[in-house]
Amino acid sequence: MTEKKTPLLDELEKGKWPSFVTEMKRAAVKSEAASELLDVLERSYAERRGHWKHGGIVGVRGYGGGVIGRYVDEPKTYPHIAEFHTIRINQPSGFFYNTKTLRTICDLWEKHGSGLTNMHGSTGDIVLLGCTTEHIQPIFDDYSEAGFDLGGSGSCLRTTNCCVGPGRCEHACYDTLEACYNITNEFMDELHRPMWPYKSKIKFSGCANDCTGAIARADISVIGTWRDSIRIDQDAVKEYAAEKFPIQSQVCDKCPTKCLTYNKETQELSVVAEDCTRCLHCINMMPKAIQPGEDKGATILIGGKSTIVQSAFMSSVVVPFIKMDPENDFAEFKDLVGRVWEWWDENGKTRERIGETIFRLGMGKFLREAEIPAVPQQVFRPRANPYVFWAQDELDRSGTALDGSKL
Amino acid sequence: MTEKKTPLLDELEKGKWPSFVTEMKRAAVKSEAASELLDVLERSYAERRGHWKHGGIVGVRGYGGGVIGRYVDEPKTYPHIAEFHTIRINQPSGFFYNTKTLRTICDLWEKHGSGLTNMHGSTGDIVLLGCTTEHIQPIFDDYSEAGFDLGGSGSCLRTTNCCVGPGRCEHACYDTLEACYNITNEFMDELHRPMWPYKSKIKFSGCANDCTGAIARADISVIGTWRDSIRIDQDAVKEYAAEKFPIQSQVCDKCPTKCLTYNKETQELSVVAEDCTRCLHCINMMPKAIQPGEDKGATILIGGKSTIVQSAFMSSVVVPFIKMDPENDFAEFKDLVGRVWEWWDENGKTRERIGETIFRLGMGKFLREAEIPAVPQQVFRPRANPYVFWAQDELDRSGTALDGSKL
Amino acid sequence: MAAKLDQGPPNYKEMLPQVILDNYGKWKYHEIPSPGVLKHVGESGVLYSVRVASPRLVSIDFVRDLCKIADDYCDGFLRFTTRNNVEFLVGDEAKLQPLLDTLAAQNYCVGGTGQSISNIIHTQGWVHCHTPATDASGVVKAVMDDLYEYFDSMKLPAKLKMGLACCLNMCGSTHCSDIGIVGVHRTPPRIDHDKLRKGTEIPTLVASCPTGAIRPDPKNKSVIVNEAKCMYCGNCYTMSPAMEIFDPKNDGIAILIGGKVSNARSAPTFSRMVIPFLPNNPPRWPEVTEAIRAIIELWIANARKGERIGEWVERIGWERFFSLSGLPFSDMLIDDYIFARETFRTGTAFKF
Amino acid sequence: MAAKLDQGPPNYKEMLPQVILDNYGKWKYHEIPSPGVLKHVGESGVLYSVRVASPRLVSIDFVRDLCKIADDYCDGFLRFTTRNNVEFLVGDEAKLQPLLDTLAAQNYCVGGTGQSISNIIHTQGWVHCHTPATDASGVVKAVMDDLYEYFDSMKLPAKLKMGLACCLNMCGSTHCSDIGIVGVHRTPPRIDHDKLRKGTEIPTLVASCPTGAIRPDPKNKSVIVNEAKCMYCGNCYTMSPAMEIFDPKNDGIAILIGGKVSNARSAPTFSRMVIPFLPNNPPRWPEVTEAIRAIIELWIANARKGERIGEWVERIGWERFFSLSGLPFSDMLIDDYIFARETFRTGTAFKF
Ligand code: SRM
Ligand code: SRM
Ligand code: SRM
Ligand code: SRM
Ligand code: SF4
Ligand code: SF4
Ligand code: SF4
Ligand code: SF4
Ligand code: SF4
Ligand code: SF4
Ligand code: SF4
Ligand code: SF4
Repeated sequence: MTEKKTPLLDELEKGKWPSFVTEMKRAAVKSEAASELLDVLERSYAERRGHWKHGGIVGVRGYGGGVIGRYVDEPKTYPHIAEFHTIRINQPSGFFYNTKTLRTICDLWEKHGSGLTNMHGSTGDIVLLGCTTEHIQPIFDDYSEAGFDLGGSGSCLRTTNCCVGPGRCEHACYDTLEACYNITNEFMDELHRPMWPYKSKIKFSGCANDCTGAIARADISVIGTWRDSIRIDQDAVKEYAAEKFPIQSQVCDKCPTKCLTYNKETQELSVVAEDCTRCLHCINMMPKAIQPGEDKGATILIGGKSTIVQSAFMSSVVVPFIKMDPENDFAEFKDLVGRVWEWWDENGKTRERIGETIFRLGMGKFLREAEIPAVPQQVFRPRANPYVFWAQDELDRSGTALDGSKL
Repeated sequence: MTEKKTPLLDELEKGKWPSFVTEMKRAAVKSEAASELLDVLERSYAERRGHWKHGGIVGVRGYGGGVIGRYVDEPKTYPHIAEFHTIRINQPSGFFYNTKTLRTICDLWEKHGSGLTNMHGSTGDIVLLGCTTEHIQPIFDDYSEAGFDLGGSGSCLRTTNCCVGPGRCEHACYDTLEACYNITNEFMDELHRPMWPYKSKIKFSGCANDCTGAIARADISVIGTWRDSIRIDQDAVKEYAAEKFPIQSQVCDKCPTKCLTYNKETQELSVVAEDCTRCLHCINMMPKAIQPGEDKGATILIGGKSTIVQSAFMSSVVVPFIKMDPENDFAEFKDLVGRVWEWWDENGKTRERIGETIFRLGMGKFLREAEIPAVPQQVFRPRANPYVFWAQDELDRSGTALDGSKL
Repeated sequence: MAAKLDQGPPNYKEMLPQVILDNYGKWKYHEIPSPGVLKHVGESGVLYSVRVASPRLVSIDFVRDLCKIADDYCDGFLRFTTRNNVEFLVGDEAKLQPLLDTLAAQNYCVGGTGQSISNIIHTQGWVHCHTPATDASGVVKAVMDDLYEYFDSMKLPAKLKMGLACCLNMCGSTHCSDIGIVGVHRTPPRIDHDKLRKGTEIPTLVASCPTGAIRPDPKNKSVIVNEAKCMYCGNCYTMSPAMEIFDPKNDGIAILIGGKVSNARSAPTFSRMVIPFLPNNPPRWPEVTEAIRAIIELWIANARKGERIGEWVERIGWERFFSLSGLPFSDMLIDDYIFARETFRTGTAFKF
Repeated sequence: MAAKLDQGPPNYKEMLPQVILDNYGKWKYHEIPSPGVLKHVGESGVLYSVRVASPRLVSIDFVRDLCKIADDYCDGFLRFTTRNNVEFLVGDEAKLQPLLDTLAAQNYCVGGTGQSISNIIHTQGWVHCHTPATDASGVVKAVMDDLYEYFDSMKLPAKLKMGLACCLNMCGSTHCSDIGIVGVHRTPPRIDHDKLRKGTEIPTLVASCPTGAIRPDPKNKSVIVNEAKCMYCGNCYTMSPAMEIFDPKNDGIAILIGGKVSNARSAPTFSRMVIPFLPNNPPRWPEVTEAIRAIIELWIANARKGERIGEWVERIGWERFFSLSGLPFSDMLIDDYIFARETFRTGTAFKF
């Protein structure tokens, strides 16, 4: 491999933050493709434009997605990246790895591809960046044998994703790791064989801190919560007080519902549980003293996505509380999303995310048809207009002459 | 006149609140039409439906509106209200009257109509309720001679309306009565000769209490405000304190920006003027001690309307501050609304209020084309999407090959 | 003498009593000495305004009665309010008590100031409009009779502003009231094809439907309504008399709460639907008066001093309002119209 | 051996170190002993996690280096975060300091915890996507180099989460970040009619345009773009390679601020545009790094403890943010898209 001239990119090897350019150069030592990628990128930096073409259809036998086709726009100049496809490998829950597994990933990728990867893609996949068309099937075969499977692409369930949850976090209200694993396995067909109007994502966050950004980045956002009261350890409160932690100003004053009161005399906290909206602020501030309640589960919100086409949507509450029970194989959740996807599949237009479909057709229609009870928790506030649809067959229309005649 | 049988309506003569039924009966003594109206209304109460037909076109020479045609659906049964039109008479600013004027209104109406009236219609007019077609012109002629003019109806400027303002209110930040009078007179043609896509209303409120409901009920909402600081009379504050008025809890704690501070020791109030949003709360609570600032004027908001067709709109800020200067004949305001209406007239669809037009075409386009500077006060917050329109002729597009060829 | 075109309204200046002319724009502060009585102190004088209820739909003799009183106690001056009450303008303090005595003797209702329920802004109803789903004046009378104790006192947590509109055109101010009472239809329009053929421009009619429920039926030279899409707004009826929408068995009243227009403390807000339907039960609409009273009593019992209904509900949360009030929640209360999205709860912070 | 279809991801259980297995779901609390180091105390053990920056776009040798360290200090276990950092999982407290020493020796960047700036969620850019308006990794590198002092300390008012997306598809989390960096186009697509005729379904292409700017051109068997309606989203280019939209002279970066997704204190919110355009100036994008630093410094100087950027701006008001920051306001920052209405200021309470 020849020494590259990449003066612009070289600038990005300076500075404290780890450099992707350095990484590309490391890969370039072993891979002609990675080396040509450096050339193209240097050119992009000079020209201020990309050099990649639309993906063609490439894939793996038995799968409808998981590979993103990618071609450079000047294949003659850059023959080694004429084909430079991405393979999405479904990551383990919580991005946990043992080094054996990680090394396997590396070794196989060294054998077949550019040696460049994203750990991880922003949906969650292990992103293997750059291989030729003829390698795709062998890559899959090798990874499959090593215990891996493809992630999603196209109009399917996308690779699911979860926060570290019970693996390391005291706030977790359900087992995000197991939920993600179990539920992903349940919906293998939906993940691997695009069949819907558009993509659909699920993200699992163990609590309202939402460390996966589920509410804004997943069509189905599963966010842990509880139904009873936060639990307060008054001794621990006193310890915070002893350390001069500003309980009143930093905790109580910022409680959005002002349901948490600090008694300076007794150095005790008390909560009006029914007014607490479980925002997690006090728990974040005083994790040693305050814990979520005991009756735990999750809120299911639906519709999140980013800006294209109809604007960004946040997911909104659809089921305020559901038990996320591994014992029960997450049956309640699976049943619910089954109904939700079915409704969307029947009603959604091409390239319309479920949030957009619900907005277009009406939350009421969605809830009725997906058989989800309407509850006030689903809305910030009720409608401001009186344009209610009435089920005509439930009315006594006997007095209504349909021919316009006088009554 | 025969004694009516109106058992249902008679129920509404009971109770403390003054009874419109009693009023109808009083009118019925003198007017056959009012008497038949009682019959029809009793029937409506029994049948739970109205008996009025769509208005035909009726009017006054030289005017395009001001009269609402109204016909009963069974003219043979109710010959005296076969035609039962409404005349809208433009009320004096602030609904102030001397009894001579009021009596003239009554006398003329006794001569020509049912003797029933609304003081006032919910837009503001003196509503004369019920006359025949042949009386319309004579009614106008008589009222005109007595110094009155018609109000608006149809796709025109509707009768304007204002709060009592400087006539009786210490909060008034501009002369609402004079503004309403002067500006109405300026736009006589717009008021009397429908020419626009739909109706347009102006309401003048002297301060942010908005006692005319301008922000929700007028396309153009003129709401008094000031640019400098509220004025605090510390002696008066002390008097409130002496009377044990809860200054901290009822005033400061409810100040939305928390810019008002009460010093319990000195019994003084202080304000961070630049943080005050002039919401009027503190002034309402302590009118003896707190006053609006001295640099007074109005905020102009545009787009208010009720629910039909595209939902209710509140007016939104278009010009944060304008001087409302009678000396200057309100020139700045007139110039502004002139541009605003012109834009709407050119761009609005039939039956589209200006708020709907602005929403459909974009606030940016409206501001640019009506030559109103964009300022952050116009929005609660900036856009969440990056879909900015760029003036293409201000860009250097020399590098953009329009034929799709490589650059 | 020929009528003058465009002479405009009478000049308000001729309508102002001396005390107002003297203090015009120079008012210093006000007090409310007793319910219904406002005392405005100006730089050079004091004005008492006595607020009296009006049914709004009145006879000329009612107005003449007012004139008589105004002549006796107010030098012949009075005004109406933006809420259709009457205000007697007393420049001479000595005449205040005699005026109040006369008003009491003649059964006028004095009140509506401060933390009270004032008159209800309302509309025509069965008295004079062609599209109503309910009456206006009758419902107002029934509701105000029931709530009278809050008109002539000032014991509420805050002002309570009500509006009534007899159809979805909402000529009252129901979309922005503490309590809005709205006449609603619940069945689609009935097409009178003959009438339609005679006078209706079909494209305009089709365009008028906000939900696109009306489509042309060229064969029949008329239109077809897709009943599943219709939400009974009656806009088509406004465009064409051939689209009758009133329906005695199914018309009735919806209740919206929590709107406000003042900017005091919190931003102006729309009212929100909490009861999608109550039957028309004239002459006294008991279901409506009871429902409104229940909401008001709940507000009184739970709100903090100074909190208007909407401010109270926003503080406790609408989900809590529904559990406290016991009002049933259903998908009918969830917005599915143009601006629905901003009502969806895009967060997990709610109360159970 | 044949490949297995649908076997799913590896089981996470095989990826957990003993201390996690022992304390799974039984963590009691955590502390942050120093920037980049998390101490989680469980019912039966303590776990230290050491967070290390990653450029995300890495070579397999980078990963192998991580493995080496994890083998030495973490019994062979590590994880990545939802923000693409690496976390070394230390079950044995004795190994913590040696690990930190090694990391320091090898120039790993430890930080990103607590009140800091963590890694920027980002995307492909010129490295691997076909629609970018800017690069991803390069901008991230430039910005993080500049702000490094806030990565390895915890001195900010609150957490600061950044996202970058190289085009309007916004594959990063820019729509809901404290600071979002978005690649934007500013000129309409250029139609390659020949290419279009070959492979594009015209009705689908026409339907793909959110503003209806594209209409069929049957004569030409192609389409026409109404430039006045186009807002350069590039959605048409996603549908058809014949609609090239990149434009070196006019592509660049927009800055959005104030988004958050956590429900702590306040509801999740979208980021809002404060700078509509900054030029692409590789390799170090100085205009972008400066603009972001200025916003962050302003936030540090003005926010209360615990206030995220959006919470701070909402408290002081966006109009005040613009006056404090000196950033120019223009109609470009006013929403004119589908949900514009909720951004209009429907009240008079604002600051001058
Ligand atoms: C690789 C990745 C960015 C990254 O560098 O991490 C990515 C890359 C692409 N995204 Fe994405 N998206 C990626 C996560 C996201 C996310 C973030 C997330 O999932 O949390 C979003 C925003 C959330 C959402 O779903 O809305 C996202 C919103 C989009 C969209 C807009 C979808 C929408 O409805 O708003 C498109 C456009 C489309 O689907 O046509 C898109 C399209 C694309 C395409 C396929 C471009 C295209 O039109 O062909 C990109 C392929 C690049 C390549 O060469 O591989 N990508 N994309 C991410 C997937 C990696 C992974 O599997 O882990
Ligand atoms: C008389 C009055 C109600 C009353 O009893 O006070 C009234 C009565 C009618 N209104 Fe109104 N509106 C009246 C104030 C309002 C208001 C309140 C206001 O102006 O503050 C509104 C809500 C604010 C607004 O402008 O949005 C209002 C919103 C409507 C609408 C819906 C307009 C919209 O864009 O939302 C219609 C429908 C229409 O224009 O076709 C309407 C239509 C009507 C019509 C003309 C019905 C029709 O379609 O032909 C009614 C005639 C009744 C009659 O027989 O006289 N009326 N109308 C009010 C006018 C009296 C006056 O001149 O003083
Ligand atoms: C007479 C009238 C103006 C007029 O030109 O006719 C008026 C007069 C006064 N208003 Fe008003 N308001 C009048 C309609 C309104 C309206 C419009 C409406 O009722 O539809 C509003 C907006 C309502 C809303 O927000 O939904 C209104 C919101 C206020 C407020 C703000 C209340 C709040 O806290 O939200 C104040 C301040 C206060 O009372 O503390 C106020 C204060 C006042 C003061 C105290 C102003 C003053 O210093 O003179 C006057 C006596 C108030 C009282 O009755 O207690 N006025 N006031 C209107 C009387 C209507 C009636 O007969 O009851
Ligand atoms: C490791 C990670 C989860 C994972 O599965 O990978 C994680 C871990 C923790 N998060 Fe988180 N959060 C992680 C991404 C997020 C995200 C998503 C994101 O970054 O895109 C969010 C939502 C961001 C938002 O709102 O925009 C997030 C919002 C929070 C919050 C709420 C902050 C707030 O006040 O708004 C807390 C509470 C706190 O720190 O006080 C929190 C708290 C925590 C705690 C303290 C939970 C615990 O007790 O273990 C963990 C250490 C936090 C720290 O770094 O100071 N975590 N956390 C993610 C680390 C990303 C990184 O490398 O920097
Ligand atoms: S979302 Fe909650 S449970 Fe999950 S890692 Fe974050 S703080 Fe812990
Ligand atoms: S979780 Fe949130 S709402 Fe509940 S007590 Fe704590 S700070 Fe208050
Ligand atoms: S709007 Fe203001 S100025 Fe006008 S009457 Fe009401 S309080 Fe007075
Ligand atoms: S007017 Fe409103 S914002 Fe200003 S100081 Fe008074 S209460 Fe505060
Ligand atoms: S609300 Fe409807 S029915 Fe009532 S007056 Fe207005 S248009 Fe007529
Ligand atoms: S009532 Fe309204 S929704 Fe129904 S057909 Fe008529 S216009 Fe359309
Ligand atoms: S943001 Fe746009 S350019 Fe960047 S990876 Fe996603 S689709 Fe590609
Ligand atoms: S860039 Fe977007 S707005 Fe412009 S033509 Fe293409 S799809 Fe339409």
